[in-house]
Amino acid sequence: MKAYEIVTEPIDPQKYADYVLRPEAGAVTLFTGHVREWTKGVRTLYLAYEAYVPMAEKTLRQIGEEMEAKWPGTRASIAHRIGELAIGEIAVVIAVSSPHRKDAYEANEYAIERIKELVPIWKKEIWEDGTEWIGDQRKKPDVPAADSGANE
Amino acid sequence: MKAYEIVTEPIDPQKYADYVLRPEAGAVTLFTGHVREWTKGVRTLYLAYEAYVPMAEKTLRQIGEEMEAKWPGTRASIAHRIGELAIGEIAVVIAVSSPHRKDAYEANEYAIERIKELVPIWKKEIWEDGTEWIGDQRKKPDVPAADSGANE
Amino acid sequence: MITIFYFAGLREAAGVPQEQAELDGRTVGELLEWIGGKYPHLPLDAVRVAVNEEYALPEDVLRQGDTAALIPPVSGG
Amino acid sequence: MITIFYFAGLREAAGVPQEQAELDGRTVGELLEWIGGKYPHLPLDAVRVAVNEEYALPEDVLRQGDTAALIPPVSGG
Repeated sequence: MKAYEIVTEPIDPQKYADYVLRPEAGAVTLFTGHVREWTKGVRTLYLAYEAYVPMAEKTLRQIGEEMEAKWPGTRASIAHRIGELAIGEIAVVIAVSSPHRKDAYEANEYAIERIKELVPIWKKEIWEDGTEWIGDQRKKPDVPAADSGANE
Repeated sequence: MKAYEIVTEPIDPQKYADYVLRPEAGAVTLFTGHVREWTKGVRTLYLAYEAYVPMAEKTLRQIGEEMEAKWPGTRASIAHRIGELAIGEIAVVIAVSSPHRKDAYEANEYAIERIKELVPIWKKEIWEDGTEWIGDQRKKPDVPAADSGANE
Repeated sequence: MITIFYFAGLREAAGVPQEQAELDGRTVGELLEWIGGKYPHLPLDAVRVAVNEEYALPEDVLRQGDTAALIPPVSGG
Repeated sequence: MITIFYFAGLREAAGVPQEQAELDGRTVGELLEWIGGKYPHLPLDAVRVAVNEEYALPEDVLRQGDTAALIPPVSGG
């Protein structure tokens, strides 16, 4: 595995949690974003993700460097899956370790916000009666994003 | 497993993450607190945890009910290990799922704060040159606690 | 009779994990006075008492068969 | 020559995943004008451009061999 990677196979989150653990870490936070069946009353059958893979891995690594600069002593690892994902499957995993728990929570949440702003990955929702590429048209580059509600 | 439990064997965190996942959950946060080797320049050899087991499980369940009331739609599971734990081993795991990610982060962090206030579990640190029962003497019941720094 | 539990540092300081005492009808506050008299070296300042696995108030009254646990400052997590 | 990548909805709307064009020495802003002229139906308002895998500014100049990727609003996570 790479510490920051785009993958096509199902994600085993424990692998990323194990990667960030060190003797000086007292806390590990692991976030997994899953394909949700119901969003605002509309039933999703499955999702398809596409990425500009080399740039996506580069921007994930950049986010990791931002985290380690903002919360010294943290170590991070992030993976995002692309291709077709069924309900409940993991689209993204973020693992963060730090000596103290507060940093591990904050850095982890920072990472998912930044992913949603920066990383060239696109989600297509497939419903019973159609499909759509999801993208927040209101979102401007490098502005912190609100929860889109599209998934998690 | 029980959703809220005190255990004596090593904790497999994935079991608790799997327990909270449902089709309507878009986000899962998993926190693990680990035995840290170095705290403020003092080297810990291992930790020993003791609990008032039936009351500890009852208060963990109470914390879960508080979380589900404060963040509707979340589901939680918490386990704490007792006995002797080596460096790096998991003392506590908190799994939270929710439709939206913000709730999963907030509820998870709330849980660890409440555990440190409420749940009758005690930690003894064993160093190279002595031992000590850790307890924050300044802490008052039901007042949110600052990060103790004793571990994570 | 009620049953008293001691945990962690209090257990080590009292020298026993539990004992029984004729404190039926007495309050939680009176229980703490009784323990302080019997074990003057116990640090009881920050101790909470749980009766039948629920945190109790000093004015709560103990009844026959109750278990009262002395809860020193907790340090889980 | 530079290489242009189209992703997600833009790829489907343009009908091609990538193409090459003689835009050496032109700016990123001029690239977007060129694309808008060739594919008037492409929604370019919220699109960012990455040159060689880094987000670029409208005034950045394209050079021989560069890859320019059109990045519609992202939706990972």
